[in-house]
Amino acid sequence: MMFLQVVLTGVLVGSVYSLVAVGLTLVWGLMDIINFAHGDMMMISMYTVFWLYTLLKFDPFVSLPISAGITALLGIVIYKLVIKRVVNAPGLMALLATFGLSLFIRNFAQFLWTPNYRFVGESILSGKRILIADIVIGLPQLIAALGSILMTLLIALFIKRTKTGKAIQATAQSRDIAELMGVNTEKVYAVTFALSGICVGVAGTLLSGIFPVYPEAGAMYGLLAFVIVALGGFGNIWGAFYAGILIGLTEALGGFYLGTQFKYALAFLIYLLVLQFRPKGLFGW
Amino acid sequence: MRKLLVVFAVLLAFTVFAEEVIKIGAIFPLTGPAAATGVKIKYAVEVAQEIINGEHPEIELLLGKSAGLPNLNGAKIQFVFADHQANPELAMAEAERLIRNEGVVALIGCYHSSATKPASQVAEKYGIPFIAGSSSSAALTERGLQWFFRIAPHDGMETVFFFEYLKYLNQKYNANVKKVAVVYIDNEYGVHAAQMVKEKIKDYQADGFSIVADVKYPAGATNVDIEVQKIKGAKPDAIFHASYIGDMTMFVKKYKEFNVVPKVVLSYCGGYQDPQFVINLGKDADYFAGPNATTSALFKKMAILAKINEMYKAKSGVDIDGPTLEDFASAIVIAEAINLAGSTDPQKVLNVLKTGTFMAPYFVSGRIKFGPDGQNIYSASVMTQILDGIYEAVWPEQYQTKEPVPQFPDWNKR
Amino acid sequence: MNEIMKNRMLYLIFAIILILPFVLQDVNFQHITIMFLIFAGLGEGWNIITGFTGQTSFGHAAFFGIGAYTSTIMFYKFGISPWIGMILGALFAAGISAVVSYPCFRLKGHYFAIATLAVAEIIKQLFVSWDYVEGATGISIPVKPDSFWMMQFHKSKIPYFLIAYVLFIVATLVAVAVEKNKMGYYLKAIRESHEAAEALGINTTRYKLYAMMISSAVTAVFGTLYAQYILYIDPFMVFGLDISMKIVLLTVLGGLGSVYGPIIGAAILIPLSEYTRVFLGGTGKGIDLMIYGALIVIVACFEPRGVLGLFRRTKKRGAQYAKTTA
Amino acid sequence: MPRPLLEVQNLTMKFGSLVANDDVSFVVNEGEIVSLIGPNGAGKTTLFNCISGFYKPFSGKVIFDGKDITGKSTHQITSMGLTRTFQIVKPLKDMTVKENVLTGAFLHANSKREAENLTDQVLRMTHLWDKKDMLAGSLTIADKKRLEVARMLATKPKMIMLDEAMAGLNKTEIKEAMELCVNLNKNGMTLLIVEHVMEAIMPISNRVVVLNAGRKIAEGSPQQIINNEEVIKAYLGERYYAKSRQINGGI
Repeated sequence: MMFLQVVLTGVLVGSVYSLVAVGLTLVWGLMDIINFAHGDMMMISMYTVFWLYTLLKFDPFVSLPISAGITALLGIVIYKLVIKRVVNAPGLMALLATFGLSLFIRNFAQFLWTPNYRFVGESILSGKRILIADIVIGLPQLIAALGSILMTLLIALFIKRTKTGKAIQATAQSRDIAELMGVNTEKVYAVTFALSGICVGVAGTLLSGIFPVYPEAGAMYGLLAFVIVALGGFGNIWGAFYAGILIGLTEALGGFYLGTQFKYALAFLIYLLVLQFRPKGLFGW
Repeated sequence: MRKLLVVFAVLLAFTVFAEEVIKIGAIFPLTGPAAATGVKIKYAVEVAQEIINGEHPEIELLLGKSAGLPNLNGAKIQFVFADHQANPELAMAEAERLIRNEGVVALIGCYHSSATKPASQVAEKYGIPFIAGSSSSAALTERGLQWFFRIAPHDGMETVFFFEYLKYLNQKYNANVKKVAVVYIDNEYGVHAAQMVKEKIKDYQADGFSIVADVKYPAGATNVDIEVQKIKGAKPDAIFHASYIGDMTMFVKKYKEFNVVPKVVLSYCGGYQDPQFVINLGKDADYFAGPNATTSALFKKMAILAKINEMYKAKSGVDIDGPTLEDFASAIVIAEAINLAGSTDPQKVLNVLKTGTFMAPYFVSGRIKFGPDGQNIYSASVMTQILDGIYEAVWPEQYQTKEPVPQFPDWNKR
Repeated sequence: MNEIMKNRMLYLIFAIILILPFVLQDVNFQHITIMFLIFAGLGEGWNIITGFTGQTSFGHAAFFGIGAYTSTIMFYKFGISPWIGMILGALFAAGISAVVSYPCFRLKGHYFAIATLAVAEIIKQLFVSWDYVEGATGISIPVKPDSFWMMQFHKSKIPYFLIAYVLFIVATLVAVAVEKNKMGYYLKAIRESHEAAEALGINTTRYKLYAMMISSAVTAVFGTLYAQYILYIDPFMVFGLDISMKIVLLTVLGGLGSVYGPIIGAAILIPLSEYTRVFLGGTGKGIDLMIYGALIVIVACFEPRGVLGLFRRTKKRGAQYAKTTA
Repeated sequence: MPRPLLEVQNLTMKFGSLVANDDVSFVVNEGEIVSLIGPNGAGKTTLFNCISGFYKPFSGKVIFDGKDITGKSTHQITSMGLTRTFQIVKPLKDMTVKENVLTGAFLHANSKREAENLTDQVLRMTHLWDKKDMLAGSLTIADKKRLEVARMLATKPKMIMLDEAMAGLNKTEIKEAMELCVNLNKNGMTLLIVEHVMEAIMPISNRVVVLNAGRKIAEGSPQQIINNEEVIKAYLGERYYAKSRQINGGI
């Protein structure tokens, strides 16, 4: 029973990781840019939900389109102002830029909203849970997990089925060829950043009921997302999805049976082990 | 014309007092993961500065009545703030800079014990007093430093306080608390607290106490689901928590979700003491308990504390809490020591700190006196429990504002 | 001829740095100079594996920490001189780096970078949980009377400065020596194309391993100095991602793959972070880090080849100007 | 009796179920120029990769200079004196032309000075001397190909393998490349050339090996190959006749 509960927890936690990672893998796979500010975009989404809740009494689920919209916009702004200028820069310059950006966003949040830890107190879901025999499933977690899966599915469909999605795929394969075929790659990049923003926007909203809102809230999620994206294979949406679940499970099972202090170390270890057998990630070729 | 006179007077005042400003360094985590607490402490120290420098006869502190330090011709105190970002390297660098460049005559800080360690070593090197308000690691006062003092009870004292409280509950309310779980963050603060529990429990095994779970979680955790399931599996009567406000809040939410119902939850000086805990959790915060240097419930009983809190609340928007009050005390004590010494000569100030007893009417203990190791021998804490959203003082009995509730009710019966 | 000219430039930089703390006796300035030397030296070390060899490491804090802990444990537990600890720490770091990076070298590009990050985080967690090294509690290095042999100086910062200075020069010259010899060409060939390097008869795995070992040994040496200078270490401080990233940032900012890069980068980044904190950090509003972050973004956006790129461009422009006017 | 320098024996290479090379055998003798031709996808580059150690063949053997080099790593094979160029050039972009060649020269040089001397020699021989301080990334495609050869020569090989070294070059450039090959050969170098530009290599090759769909379908002198019906069907076609006549006539 306990085992099942632990596995379930791992899957629920992992599916939220997945969504954060899916947003990151889009950008990473397409532009070969490590976005250090990814977790911080999520933090902005959490604050959006928090303020809509505090000032206007919006339920987080009502705020979802707004917060996702704001992070999508933020993604575009980040692309237009910063990423565009460094996307062709040599070496690790793009990384430097996003790192600076992350530092800026975090401290800007502290400047505007103080460093206090805040919570979205009440939502229609808070405190609700499902009991199956001895197994507890928190409704906010369940919704967060389902929302993540749905969102991943939508993104995957978007990439596969729509014209813009195909343009994104083409650009990821080869920017030059895509341009020759008449793809406006700048637009594709901007759209990808917006998509990435929507992912973290939704993830932040879903998390705001169960995770404190504070300027550093995105830090650990951002770090884990790096590992998950690499574990799944850069640019691979479903790879990121399954890798997220795998990391969630590792964290839960490893944490439960070996000691909770090791849970992130174990996630990193899984990455190293898997990459010994699949040097380009679980789903990378 | 009158305006002009006022301006003139102010200018005059400035020129007169300009050279009589005594600088004291205050190093706290003003950015980074612990910035929330650091900024609150900064407000409290600013309140202390106002009380010392302004005329506040309503606050019956030694330095409240007069403007400035009376024994130094009304010299003003200025706290020079520095940020260590929870990084010991920066704490060390800032301590040295404050001493050498800003010319501070004493230091207070640093909240994080890991930052206090190197910073106080710098103070020791330069022969300048260092008073830690809220850093609670027992190791700090075990280093044999001459110039280091600490106001807060250290985690060893807190642990004893916990067991004594549990004994009290068992005796008076027949609470039958025996099995203890220790839940702590994997850093200096948490690990040290847990070590103290493992050490002190030896003295209390005769009373039937035992440790049934030892749950250490990584700093910056994204969730605490697994931790809570481990705790649930161990079925403890009491949980000792060493957690910061963010993690603590997540734990409470998960206790509710997984229906973990211990009898008592006691928290080391950290997240529980932050009033944000009640703001974030509302009713779910009820029945949690922990030692605290102050509580809003005590404001009714302690007029001075209420007045200090008024000033503090005007700045921060929340009531003053324990760690913050302890750092406030460090600011007041160092100013009083300088005043009593009648000079900023470090040796004289040190003598006052080593021998003197300081009135601290804002603490329930009422005074502060440092032992030979620099530790305040009067524990300033009371056991508090959140009842109806208010931190009530529940033990020792003489400070009681309400009786403790020795048994958590079921989560759905709140 | 060109090489001698270049080295002359380097010696000029060395000379300028040497006089700085004697001219400006301000203790905070001295501290900043020491931190500058430590981080410039770390950048030189990191540059060997990432700048020259093209294997991005986000985990150099691991070797920094190993250096810091080796000497500290030996001093704290057995009273052995940190100088000996420094050498042993460098050897340990080289050995451990060889063991952990050998399997990682199969990974390419970002997969390797994330692997180094993972290794560093795992090592950090091991130290946090390791009671013998005091775990999360950290170690306060006992204060001893001033002694060169025990690497402790309390009367003045100048001795620390001089040690940092010498180590920095050693690190820089190691980097120069690597760059100017066969090894440097081999490493750069590996960076440019793995396959072409193999086709040129270069044992890529072996040379990457050499580069990693030299790089981590240099890093560990500065770890020891850092520990002795701060007199306190804990795993979060020396194994943290912050340290790894700081090294990455300053080298990239200065100019990746050049001996001058880390020096320029550290000369900009270290004073910038220290002075913004000193002047604005006390406000508690995060303004200092906001400005710091924004400046990094601006440099990255407008000088994508690093500050060194700017120098090179102006030099070229100057040369062109000279040509057209001549 | 010429001494065989490179022997490929029954080499088979598979990627999953795809057979890229199927039981290929041939010999290159010391001092020869041998061409390896075949239509796109015939498995020429795969064969090159198997010989030069980038791939480990599925079965079969590669013998170089009397030693079995099957499954040895590329750098070992290069140090033994067998080296190659790449179809898609791989210049060390951020290094100068001189540094590119110098990197190769270190292989058998005992000192930096010795390596530098060798580099100068090679640069002059390949007509890259004037461009020695340019960044390799900024060269024209013809110069990049030349640089590939120069870098390789600096490793002092006994035998070199050129992978489509003339593709994408104009007529003059092709001519220069041909001359370089012939010159090298005159100085005792053995060459194995993969090439599409028939006009260029037919006149200079001693022998030609033809691959189609992974199998060797013919081997012989250029004249034999030109007249081999299977080869004509598989690959050359009518067009070649006309063209080769023209060129031969031209020379």
